[in-house]
Amino acid sequence: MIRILLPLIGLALLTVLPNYISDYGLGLLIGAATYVTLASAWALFSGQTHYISLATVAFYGTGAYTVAVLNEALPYPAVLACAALIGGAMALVVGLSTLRLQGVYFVIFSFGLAELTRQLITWYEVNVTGTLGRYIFLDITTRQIYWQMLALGAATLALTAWINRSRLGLALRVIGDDETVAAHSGINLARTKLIAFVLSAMILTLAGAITSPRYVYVEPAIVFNPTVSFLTVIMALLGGANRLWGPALGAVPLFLAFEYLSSNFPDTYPIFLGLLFIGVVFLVPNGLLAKLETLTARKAPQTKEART
Amino acid sequence: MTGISRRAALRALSFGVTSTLALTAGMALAEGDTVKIGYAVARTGPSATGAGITTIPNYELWVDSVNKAGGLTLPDGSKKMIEVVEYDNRSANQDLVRAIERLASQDKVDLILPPWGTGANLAIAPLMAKFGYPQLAVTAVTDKAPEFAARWDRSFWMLGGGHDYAKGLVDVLAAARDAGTINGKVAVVSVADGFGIDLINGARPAFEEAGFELVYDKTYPLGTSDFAALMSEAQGSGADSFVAFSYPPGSFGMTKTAQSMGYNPKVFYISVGGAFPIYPGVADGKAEGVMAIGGVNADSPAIQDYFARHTEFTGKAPDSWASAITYASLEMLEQAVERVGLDHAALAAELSGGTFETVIGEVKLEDNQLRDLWWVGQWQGGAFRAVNPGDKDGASAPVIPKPEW
Amino acid sequence: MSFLSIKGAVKQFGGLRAVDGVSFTLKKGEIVGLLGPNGSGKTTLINLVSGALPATAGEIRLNGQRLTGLRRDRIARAGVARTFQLVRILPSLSLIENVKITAVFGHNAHWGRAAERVAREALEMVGLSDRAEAQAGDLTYIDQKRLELARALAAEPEILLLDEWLAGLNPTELSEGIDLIRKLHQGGLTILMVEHIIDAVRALCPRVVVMNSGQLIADEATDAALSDPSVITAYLGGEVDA
Amino acid sequence: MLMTTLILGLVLGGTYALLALGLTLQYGIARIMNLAYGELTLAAAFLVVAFFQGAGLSPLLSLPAIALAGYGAGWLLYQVMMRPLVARSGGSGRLEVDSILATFGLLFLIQGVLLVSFGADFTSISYLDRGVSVLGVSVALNRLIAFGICILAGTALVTALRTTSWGLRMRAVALTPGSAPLVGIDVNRVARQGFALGSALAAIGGASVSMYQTFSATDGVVFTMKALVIVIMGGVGNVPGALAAGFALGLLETFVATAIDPGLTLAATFAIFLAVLLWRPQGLFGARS
Repeated sequence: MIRILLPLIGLALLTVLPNYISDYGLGLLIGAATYVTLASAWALFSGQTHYISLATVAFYGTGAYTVAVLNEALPYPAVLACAALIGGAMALVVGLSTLRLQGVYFVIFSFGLAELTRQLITWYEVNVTGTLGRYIFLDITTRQIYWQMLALGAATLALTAWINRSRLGLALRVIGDDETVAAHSGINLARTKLIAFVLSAMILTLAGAITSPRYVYVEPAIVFNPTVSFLTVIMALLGGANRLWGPALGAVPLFLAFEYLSSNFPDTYPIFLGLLFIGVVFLVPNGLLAKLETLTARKAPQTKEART
Repeated sequence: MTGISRRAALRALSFGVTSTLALTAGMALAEGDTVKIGYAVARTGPSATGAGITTIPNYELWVDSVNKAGGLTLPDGSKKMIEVVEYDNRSANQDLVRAIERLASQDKVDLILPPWGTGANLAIAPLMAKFGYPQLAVTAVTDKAPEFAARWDRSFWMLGGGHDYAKGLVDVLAAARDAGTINGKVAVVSVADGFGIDLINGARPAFEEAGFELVYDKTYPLGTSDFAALMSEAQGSGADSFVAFSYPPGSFGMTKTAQSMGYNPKVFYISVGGAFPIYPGVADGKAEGVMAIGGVNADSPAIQDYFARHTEFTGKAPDSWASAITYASLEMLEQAVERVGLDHAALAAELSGGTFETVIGEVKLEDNQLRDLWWVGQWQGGAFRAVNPGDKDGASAPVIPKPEW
Repeated sequence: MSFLSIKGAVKQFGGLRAVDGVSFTLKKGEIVGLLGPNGSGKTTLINLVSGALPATAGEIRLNGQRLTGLRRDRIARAGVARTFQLVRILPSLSLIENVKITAVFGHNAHWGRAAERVAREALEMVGLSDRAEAQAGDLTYIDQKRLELARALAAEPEILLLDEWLAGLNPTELSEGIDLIRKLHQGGLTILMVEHIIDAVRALCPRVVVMNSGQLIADEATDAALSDPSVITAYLGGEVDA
Repeated sequence: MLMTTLILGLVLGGTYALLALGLTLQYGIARIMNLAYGELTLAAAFLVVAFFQGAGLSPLLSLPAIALAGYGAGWLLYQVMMRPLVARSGGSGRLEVDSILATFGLLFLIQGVLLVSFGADFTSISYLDRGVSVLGVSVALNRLIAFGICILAGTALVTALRTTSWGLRMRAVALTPGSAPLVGIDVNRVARQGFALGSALAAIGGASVSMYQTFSATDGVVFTMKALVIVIMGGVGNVPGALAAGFALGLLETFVATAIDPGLTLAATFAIFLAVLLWRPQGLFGARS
């Protein structure tokens, strides 16, 4: 019971928090909520299956672009629904063709996908619509953006929790460990991966759509910023991508660290960022949660003995 | 607190580029004795290059000059030193928006200077309006400036729109064609992003109206590094005029490619980067006659003095397009503060209605926009001189055809 | 009435015919040894049955249902369970989870309590039930083999394919292993086992099929086959290790 | 017209291939997917420009020194940063993830150092950029030189890998890092050499880029992406493949720019890259596994 109650209380507190903080505090909350959502949604697919996707921004940017294109034509909820559907459809097409790629090939493919999406949208806008750069003028307050993102983040975590307990979650974990065993155990590899990929992509797309009113101006070069993909990956891995709370646990401190570094060391910020990454890889290779577990497990060394 | 000494040590790592923040933060000035000015410009990421050329050096130069003169003068004649709060927006709008919120609500700075780039200025406009800060958007080229100025009444748009630059260029070319110097054919390439598209969309109807024929009209993606194919097509098109609505990497690349392949159009026009001080070096000393976007009145003593001070302070000359205007916007701010103080509403009203003495001459905004701008410049005798509008005070006559490379 | 029928199975790798027109059948509840020297195509044949490789030609049916052309997971759900020559466990999952997956996704697709029960029974069967919650990555080799067998059993399969499951065990473990397989057979399970350990084959399988160079060279009672000159030549000619 | 496309495409392809040679060695032999590859290239380019502008040293003269420095830097990087990761992974797939993340950190680190030391400006020098007529098509001399360096480095590398015992060891490690120790090969040493040699080639690539292209401290990822595309197309670790793929890409881009639409050059690059990944993940010129 406590496992459900505690997050609900936390969610309630986070919902009313904007009443007590400055605009900057709210900005920080939005940023943190966005990255918690992105990292969790990324981990929904990549965390269990170990398919490291760098396509996060392909979906995120598509979401922002969808809002930019449709915000004057459709009511806002319909725009969001469209964004989710477009993201899902894109993931379906991509997933059908690519989810058999393994290891580094998938990594590079997903990165190329983000670039291709950006190039194609640019070309389309230039040659077909003749406009590049679109405006989003919506009457949505910063708080509403925050609440939407909070809701999306909470929904992502709830969905992940549910998936983890479902057949889908078990199937994903088996796929992450050994696809051959998975197939011979009766798991439909393509369908399982595709479902998770599409779900994850829909959330990523929605996240891009929800934050987009904050930018006002949308251009492919702005919304398809590859850093978003990289940050998402490192955040999820820092916390532990195969655990429910891992990505969130990685996203919040990293987000705050970036914020601190870029405001206090605007010149040397990338240097510290680089060192931070390298530090994560060397010091917490399995994520913070796993690190915490090994630290606590040292008191009870029985698991060590069973190792050969 | 060990935190402070570590911070100081880390900051010492950032040798030199700026130290305004460290410098002023160290000053033991009581609250209220300083004017806090904040900005969040790109230090890293794709926008860092543009910001590092046009925006940041001018901010630093201005703060330095004001503080050396004893600080900003207020209406009562008292002076207050400027204290800078600076963040890196990492070339990402989500970070930029948050940094502005931080400056406004956390640091409670007195004034906020705008970031570099059209998209960035648009992204912060609603926030600046919400918090009431005047926004002197300089590095934003947009045809929608009138619309934006009306939407956010404390925003000021100071670099014109794509149509203006396109029209200025067409005027120059039309005059040359009417004089029989060049033929009626134009080869034009444009970079596929908001800026390039704005310009080409303005240029197509303007060229058509002036009776030019666009014999080659292509768009290339941002990030293109090889222009050999593009330039050889343009060369083969039979046009006397080559026009590129380009960004610096493209402007430089096309210049070099044209030189190496011996492409000598009578008019060679490039956009951003053409007015950069490094351009003559890029063109291997053969920049003479190259046209580009922007320009300054190179004979004006105020501009010459500004160039000298900029060179002395930052170690390099400013670009001859948006730099001087950026600096002028800061002078406007300085003079407006002297007249009406730091109250945002009064400041905005003064900026909107007042007349200011700046490095680019006397400035008075029309409908919150700076319209008295140079659209086309040309390298002449080692300096980048404004050639259009030709009737504006200080304009040089364009040299067409351009001498061969 | 044949339960598993293999008819003219062919697997071609480039110029090599790893399985070359093999046909035989198994009756329900039968246990049959699949013998042959290294490289004779035994594992390839197992892979054809379980769908790991698509057959170039031929037809494989289980209980009348055509398996050839089906995906691996469909074949698994049709009731074919297998172990691997090189043991494959899922190191980041616990023992019970390792076993549960076939109960969940396999032949009978249980979920919840039922899946848990089937998995526990399978673990019980191989003697690992006391360590159900341990991580599979921490197991010894023999326990990993047991776990793999338990996973195959939890599928509640129609037919079990064992690929040298007894290899690498010490004499005590071997006799335990033989007892375990015998128990499964006595419980009515149909088993096709690739095996090199002749004593184990004698002890368990009344009938063997023997392959050499991709072709079936014998399909007869175990004692007869092991004294069949062609089988002996194949082994002596091809076999390097014992 | 066809001739122009062909020659311009080949020259462009040569510069691309040169960029990719080092990466294919690093990934093929050391198994490190080096996302900071472009930053290494850039660092070399900045150094060449600094020598040129500061000391008047011609890029072609500073090139050997830069290559040597690149080798040293790569050696050190491998020893300090990659080796522990390789040791930790014990040959499992996690090295891929680890190296991607670690070199991503390295990317930022180098970029930060470049920004602090050289500023955010566009850098561009004029060096040998007069035109040379090749079969009637005017080509910039500096690009032609880069093309020459590529051919030289490429053939030298291919020959060394094919004919020397050093090359044999390299190929053995590239093919089966697991069994190479069985025949007495010190895998760590070979991998280190491969990585260092890759870095040296990155430096050479950077030095030639500095002669003909405008660049800034934030451009590294562009080079990495280009190199990656070529490496994948040519088959990972396949040196002749990378050369061929580089040329193919140069021809493709030039063809698309002249015959179809310059706006689609980059899209075409990525499209063909994705197509290769999907239909021939072992590369256009790799053997089917």
